[in-house]
Amino acid sequence: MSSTQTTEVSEPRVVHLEDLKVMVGGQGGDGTLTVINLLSHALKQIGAYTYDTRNVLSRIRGGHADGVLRASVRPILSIGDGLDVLVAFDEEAVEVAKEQLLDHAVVIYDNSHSQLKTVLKPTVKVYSAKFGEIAGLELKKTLLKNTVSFAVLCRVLGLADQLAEEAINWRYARRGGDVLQSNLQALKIGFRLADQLGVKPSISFPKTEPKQGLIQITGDEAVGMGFIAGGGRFYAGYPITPASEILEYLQANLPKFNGVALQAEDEISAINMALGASLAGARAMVATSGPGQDLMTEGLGQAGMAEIPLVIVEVQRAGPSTGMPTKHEQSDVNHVVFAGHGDFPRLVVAPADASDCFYLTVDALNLAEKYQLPVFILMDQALGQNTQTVPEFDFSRVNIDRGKLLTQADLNRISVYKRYEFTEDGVSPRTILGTPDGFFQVTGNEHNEWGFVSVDRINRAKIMRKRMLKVEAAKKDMPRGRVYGDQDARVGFISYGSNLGPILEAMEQLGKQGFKTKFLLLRSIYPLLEEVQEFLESVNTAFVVESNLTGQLAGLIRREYGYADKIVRINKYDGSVFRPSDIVSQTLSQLPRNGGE
Amino acid sequence: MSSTQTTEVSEPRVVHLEDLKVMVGGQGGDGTLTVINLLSHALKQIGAYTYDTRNVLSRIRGGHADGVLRASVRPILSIGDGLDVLVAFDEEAVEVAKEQLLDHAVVIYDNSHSQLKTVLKPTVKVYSAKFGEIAGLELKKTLLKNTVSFAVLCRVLGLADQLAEEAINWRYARRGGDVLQSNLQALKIGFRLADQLGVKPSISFPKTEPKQGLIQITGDEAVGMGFIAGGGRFYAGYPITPASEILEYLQANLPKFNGVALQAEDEISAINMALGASLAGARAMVATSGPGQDLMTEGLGQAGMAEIPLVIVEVQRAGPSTGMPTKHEQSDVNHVVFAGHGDFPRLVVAPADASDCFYLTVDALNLAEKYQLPVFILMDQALGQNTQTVPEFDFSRVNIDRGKLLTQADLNRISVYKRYEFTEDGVSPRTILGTPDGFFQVTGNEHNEWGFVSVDRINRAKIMRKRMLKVEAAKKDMPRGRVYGDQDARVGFISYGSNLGPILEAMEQLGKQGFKTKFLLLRSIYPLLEEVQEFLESVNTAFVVESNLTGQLAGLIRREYGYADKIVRINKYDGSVFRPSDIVSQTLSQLPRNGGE
Amino acid sequence: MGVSEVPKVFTPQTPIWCPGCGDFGVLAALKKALNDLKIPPHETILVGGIGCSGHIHNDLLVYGYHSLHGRLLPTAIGIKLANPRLTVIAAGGDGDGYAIGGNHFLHALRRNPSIVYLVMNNGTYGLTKGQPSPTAQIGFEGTKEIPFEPILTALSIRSTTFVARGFSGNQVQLQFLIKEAIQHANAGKGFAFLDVLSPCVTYNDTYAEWRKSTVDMNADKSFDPTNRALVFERVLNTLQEGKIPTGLLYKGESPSFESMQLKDPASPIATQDLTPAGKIEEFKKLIARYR
Amino acid sequence: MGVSEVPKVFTPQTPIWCPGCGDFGVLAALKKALNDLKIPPHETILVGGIGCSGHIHNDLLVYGYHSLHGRLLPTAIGIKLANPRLTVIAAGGDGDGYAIGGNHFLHALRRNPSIVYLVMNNGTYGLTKGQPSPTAQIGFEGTKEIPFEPILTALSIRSTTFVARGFSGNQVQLQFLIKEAIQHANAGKGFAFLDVLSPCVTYNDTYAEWRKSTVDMNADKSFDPTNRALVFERVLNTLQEGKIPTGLLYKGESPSFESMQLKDPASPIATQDLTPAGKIEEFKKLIARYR
Ligand SMILES: Cc1ncc(C[n+]2csc(CCOP(=O)(O)OP(=O)(O)O)c2C)c(N)n1
Ligand SMILES: Cc1ncc(C[n+]2csc(CCOP(=O)(O)OP(=O)(O)O)c2C)c(N)n1
Ligand code: SF4
Ligand code: SF4
Ligand SMILES: [Mg+2]
Ligand SMILES: [Mg+2]
Repeated sequence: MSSTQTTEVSEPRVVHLEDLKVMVGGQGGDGTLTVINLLSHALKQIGAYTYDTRNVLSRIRGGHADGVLRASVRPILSIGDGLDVLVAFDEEAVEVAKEQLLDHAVVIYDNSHSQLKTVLKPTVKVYSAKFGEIAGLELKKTLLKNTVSFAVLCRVLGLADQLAEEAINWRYARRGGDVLQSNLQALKIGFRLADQLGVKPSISFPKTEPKQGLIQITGDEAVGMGFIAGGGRFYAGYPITPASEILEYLQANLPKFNGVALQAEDEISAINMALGASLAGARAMVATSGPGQDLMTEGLGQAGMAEIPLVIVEVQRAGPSTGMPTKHEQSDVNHVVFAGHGDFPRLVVAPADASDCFYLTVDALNLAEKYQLPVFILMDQALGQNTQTVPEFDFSRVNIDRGKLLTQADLNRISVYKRYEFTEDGVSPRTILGTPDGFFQVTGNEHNEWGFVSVDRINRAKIMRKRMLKVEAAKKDMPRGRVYGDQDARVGFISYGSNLGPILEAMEQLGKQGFKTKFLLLRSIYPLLEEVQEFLESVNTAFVVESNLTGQLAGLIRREYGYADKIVRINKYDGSVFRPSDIVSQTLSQLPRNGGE
Repeated sequence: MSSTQTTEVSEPRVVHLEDLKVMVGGQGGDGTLTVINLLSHALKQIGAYTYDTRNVLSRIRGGHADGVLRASVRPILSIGDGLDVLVAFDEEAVEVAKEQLLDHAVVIYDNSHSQLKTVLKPTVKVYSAKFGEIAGLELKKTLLKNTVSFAVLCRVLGLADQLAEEAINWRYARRGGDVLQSNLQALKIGFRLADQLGVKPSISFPKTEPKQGLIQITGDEAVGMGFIAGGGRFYAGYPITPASEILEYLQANLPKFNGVALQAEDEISAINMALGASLAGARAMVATSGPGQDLMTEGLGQAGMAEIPLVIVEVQRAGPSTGMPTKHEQSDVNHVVFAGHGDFPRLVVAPADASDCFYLTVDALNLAEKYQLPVFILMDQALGQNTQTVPEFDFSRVNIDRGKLLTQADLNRISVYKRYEFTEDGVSPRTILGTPDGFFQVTGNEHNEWGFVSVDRINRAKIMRKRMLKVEAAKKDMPRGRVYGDQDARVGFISYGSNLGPILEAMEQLGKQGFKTKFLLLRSIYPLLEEVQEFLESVNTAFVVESNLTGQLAGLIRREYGYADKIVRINKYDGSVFRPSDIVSQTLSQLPRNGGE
Repeated sequence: MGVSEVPKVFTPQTPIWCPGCGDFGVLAALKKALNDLKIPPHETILVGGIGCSGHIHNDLLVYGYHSLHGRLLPTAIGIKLANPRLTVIAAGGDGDGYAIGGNHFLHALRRNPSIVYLVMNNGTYGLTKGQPSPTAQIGFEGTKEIPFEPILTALSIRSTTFVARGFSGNQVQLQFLIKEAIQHANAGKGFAFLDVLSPCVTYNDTYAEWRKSTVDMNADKSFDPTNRALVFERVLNTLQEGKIPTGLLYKGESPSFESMQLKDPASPIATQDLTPAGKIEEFKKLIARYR
Repeated sequence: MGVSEVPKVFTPQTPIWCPGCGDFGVLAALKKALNDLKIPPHETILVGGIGCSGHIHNDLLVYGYHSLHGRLLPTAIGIKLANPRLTVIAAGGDGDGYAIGGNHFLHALRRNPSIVYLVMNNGTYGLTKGQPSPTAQIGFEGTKEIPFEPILTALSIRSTTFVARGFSGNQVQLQFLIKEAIQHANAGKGFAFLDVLSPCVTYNDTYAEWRKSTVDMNADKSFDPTNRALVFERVLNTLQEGKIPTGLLYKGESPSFESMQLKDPASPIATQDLTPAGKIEEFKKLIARYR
């Protein structure tokens, strides 16, 4: 058939990889992410750990879009460097991927629109066919080219046809007969094309039994699940990339637990609804990204001043302003730590992988109620939207601590109940609406212990200190950071969030080049804990790695602990995640002459 | 007449003061601030420099309210310590003032409701009469008690009756006949009561010719005037204490200059209206306080990202949240410097007195257009609302620099016009709407030089740097700080805004006690300038003085320059301004053993 | 409350309002209505806005919350959804509700949550010293904008179920309206919107004017408060005659927000047992699709 | 534009919309209207919202501004006041305008600035992948809220002067309406509000449905677009019959915002000479009362 063609390459030998990187690229709406999703499922069945990222535009159809899937025999949290396979629905995708293609790479190219013109290394094998045109002709749906190409991809990787079929079933079974059937047919067409193209397995990944107790999940979904497990029952949001998935997850699942997830008219409404629900006694949360967070600033201060427990998820995207909605960045540290007029208490935790997303959400709910303040869960686009393989969450580890929440029985035992009573740790006993003897006045105006407006100077100074005391008190409960690498290395990294994976891999590469390093992964961003000082004391050079231009985390650390002479910044702010190689090269180029020793 | 009474004090001798402090206190609605205003005008006529503060509740009538007026033969910017005269409309006012009354103090007390019960030092002279009752009986308007008491006050201070009358005329002439007449009558009643009470001048202030070229004005009004002089023609606001006066000033005066000052439906609308007007070519400004600033956060980022010139006045009040709307604080430094997601350029200038308010507003307008970004004018309640005596503004010093604003003539000379062209200093040429060849696309999305949405990685990194470059470039134009005191002192103060006055007086007092000090008054808060480092280098101890709990400015300085070992914080956060004595005592108690040397 | 002599909880405050302020009448009528209807105080939450009016929650022995300026409705909705058993009353000013809070007003009308919304409408921003609000008459403090008429806008939302206007100078009518509103909301019928003309004697003393211009639409027996289009027309015409329509102006039916959103309104979210112990199996089902 | 071959300024972009998106029809009609009316491009500013629809400003050679989500109206009003000579067209989505931007919509209707407001109404949030907007029909993506009807709400504001609805599938009518809207605004008559049914073929393909359910109210000669109450009733009834009223639905008179706010609308703020030199005497008058 003239629509298929294969470039001749000398040896048809199979490359065995324990670490496989596949990109699928095309135009928005081509279904590139679907192919990633299907392959990811199939690879999990043969025992792989997977991780994927998306690179899409803020438009629904058209414009370059791609996804990268990495599979490994070890847990991974980065897309790594280089590409082994590329599925390209157009020339642009090949252009985008070109630089990353490894010598042994295989390219599967849809030439429905045009023959491939890009010149690739001669060692790269290319299979071309009119996937889209054929799907359009045979199935009346050009879009099924994604499933067609998936079939060819599976053959290139030597995956059993049955595994591919299973992936299709897994994904489309719920969608009903028609969709499932046409996708199964598309798969068959794909296999036929692969035969016609003479596709031989040229890249193979070790096949083992699927590992038990692992799940593939995004950070956003993990937060949603953590919220439900942690007793969260009221969620209000407003659609925004890359946090909408939390709204969607909770709209689908919270009702099962008799909870509610609302789409408000805007973010201001969302946060105030959540404040109301929290006041009534529900564990409440909102989630948003930068622009929505701006609008929530006033509500944040209200939670701080009125001492209303609230969890706020901030999934950072590339700012400022509308910025690049679908792109990765970590440039809202300053905002979550400092936004809002006046001094008020808040906490900021930062999960680094999907497990953290689950468990730290539970922690955040507890912290919010225990210390009666707003708690941020600071995430980033890559953490929120990328799918990764992590151990199944252990629900038996979930513990709910509502802090000083008085029931009527508790109230019977005391003679006076003041909502804002002065206490040693700054935390006053709280009641929920409807408690017969628990009447309160809660307000964002300055107030006395009863909650009545007060501008008395002595009261003011005292109650300001009371509120801030809670940040100190909370330190003991804040999630500790994790230290990786060589304990006695004198070169260190400090970072958080989705940088975990790239940094660990960079450290491995640096290690191979003879550089000993260690790494403090922060999980409490505000307040910073003593661990930061200890770590800084223990190194000569600390690279603070973050996806932003101005070094916001580095600035925060300098503000709290000084050490300006030791702190060196590694920043990326082009909208893409760190690759291990970015960190290696920036480390080497910025390392003091003596190698940091 | 039995309604008047005078406590007997031994000597009727006159105390001569070159520095006079008068408090007028009562319930909200008693017109205490009116008495302050009248006296302030009268004292100006005899050559005094005046300064006043208000202490009112966030309610319209009732609750304690007072004003303090200070008059001096020298320029002053603080209420100082102690009180020479108290006019009290109720017992509570006496209670509030009691501690501050100096030995020679005179109290004028309205006993319409009750006889004075508070026990005062025996040296304090008290004149009591039923000012309110009498005004009610004779003029059918109890509220005229304020003018009645003003007459007695003038007699106590030995001010000519004619001076008092002139003050009444000055204040009420515009208000029309009735109001003016009844106040003049009230004044007469007051003189009569003073006679009956046997009031003798017991405190005197040097009488000279009124000093020419001085005005009494608040910071808010000075900003309004600076805006008009600096070519500002579009203002949008929403009422909020203590910034409403700017809206009111501009609504009254901007139309005279063919400009417009709007009251929007909220602060979000206000800032977006201003962005629109600026885009069209008008010099535009908004003003607000903490809660409104929270809501303007997203608009702020838009100005930064889309590079739209905008001036934002932030008159800080006691936060967080609704807080204490009428009270003083300086706790929004973190917010103005760091709020908003993503990294974008902004500038923050901080005037310290009414002159600064005028001139720095002009500067801010120039900076905003020259660097095409949002510029904050950071004020505080005391600076915004207190009336002070400053030299008349020199309009001939006003210079308007619109930066790279291309006219059609300019456009005729170039072949391509790109709104976001890359340039050396990061500033791209700008056009205003309606220019025949000046078409642009302006957007808060990331964009290329044309202003079209772009997520190209190379462009992204480059244009992020371009925008931030402007902050560096602007340093040369930012208002410099001022250094006061002893050049070679090793103990220094760093502060800004209305703390200028109290610190200067504290330094004088410290000087008398043998402590040499100096003081860097910051007028650029962001970016901080090299002057900060130089100053820190030159001292052993730097007290950072600010009205907030957490030391926000101190934190900012540590973040930029380190010196954690030298920086000591002096904070006040009870809603009242610093008095010189607060600073003296905190300095002495925190000064290292060796006196900071 | 407990039996102790010394109160166990806060003692309501004396209002901060100027003598003669219309809000005193609103407070009085509200107290009367709550008493007459025997609403349990501890199951009542009064959400105040920011403004003179917004301080009302301090003056009653019920649960009180002082929300952000303009945000009382989302807060009240959050409360109602978390615990539909509560009597939820939002009360604030016209600046609060129709200026900065206008969007929440629109969407609350549309969603129809079963809460009472009392607006103390004085045509001005009292607490910030008398600027014109969206309902200010043209010319007041130099305003040049046509006043907003919340009644018409409420009628324009097809899911409104209770639209009324009272006058703080007419206690009998006001008490009746507040009672009706509370009963409407507490029966789960939806959003009870009650605009109350409440003069600001300090900055915009409209007592005399409003005494003259208010008309009780319910006095006319031909007035049918269930015909939306007709009510719209009558209200519009009355306004055009320079009169202000008051009374229970519209009553309709539409599902309440909480009945639509909650799986089991009878079992409040807020009082659920959250311990994970008994739910582990259910939780595990969440995991299944990620395996 | 200049005479050079290479364009001196930006070249309009190809729309980012999905093939078949209703917004193409809106863009086409807008282009036609601007051309037919010979509006000078450089005196025209198109303010886009945030959403698929909001990208429209990239696709024409006029001045373009991409505002914040929901904030296109305040921006457009700021522009108009600064320079009333400009043709100011705000164009965005229904999420942008009726959800997050609802308050600005209300107050723009009330203030009546002479700008055109085009809403590309598709009942969904296209750009964030298909969540229900306030105008979504019940059941769409699980929504349980009664849809917002902007036409009724616009009618409820007594100072509205131009209320219309088009359908991107009816080019003839849409071109007519856009032209009318631009002429209304450019004659300084006030706010020209035009809701355009513009299907989102990807998430909420309502083409077929809307082709059936739209009715051109102007086709009925008895329809009088100047009687507010009657229009309200007719629109309400039409909706209750399951039909969607389109056409020029209301036209009235009320002073425009810029005519009320500006001292001299003929001399735009934006193009004033700001040099202080000639104004020193006037400035000094400001000082007088502070002496
Ligand atoms: C975000 C924000 N902006 C402005 C204010 C200042 N503010 C306090 S009360 C008020 C208006 C009050 O008017 P209204 O709601 O009519 O209440 P009233 O005092 O008339 O009862 C304003 C603008 C604020 N508290 N928060
Ligand atoms: C403050 C803020 N919140 C949320 C978003 C995310 N967002 C972008 S477009 C959009 C909705 C778009 O819907 P609509 O206005 O109807 O436009 P359409 O795409 O349907 O044309 C949202 C919620 C944002 N940009 N800013
Ligand atoms: S200012 Fe007006 S609204 Fe406020 S309390 Fe006084 S009378 Fe009432
Ligand atoms: S997603 Fe919908 S609204 Fe957006 S471009 Fe596609 S069809 Fe149009
Ligand atoms: Mg009001
Ligand atoms: Mg839409």
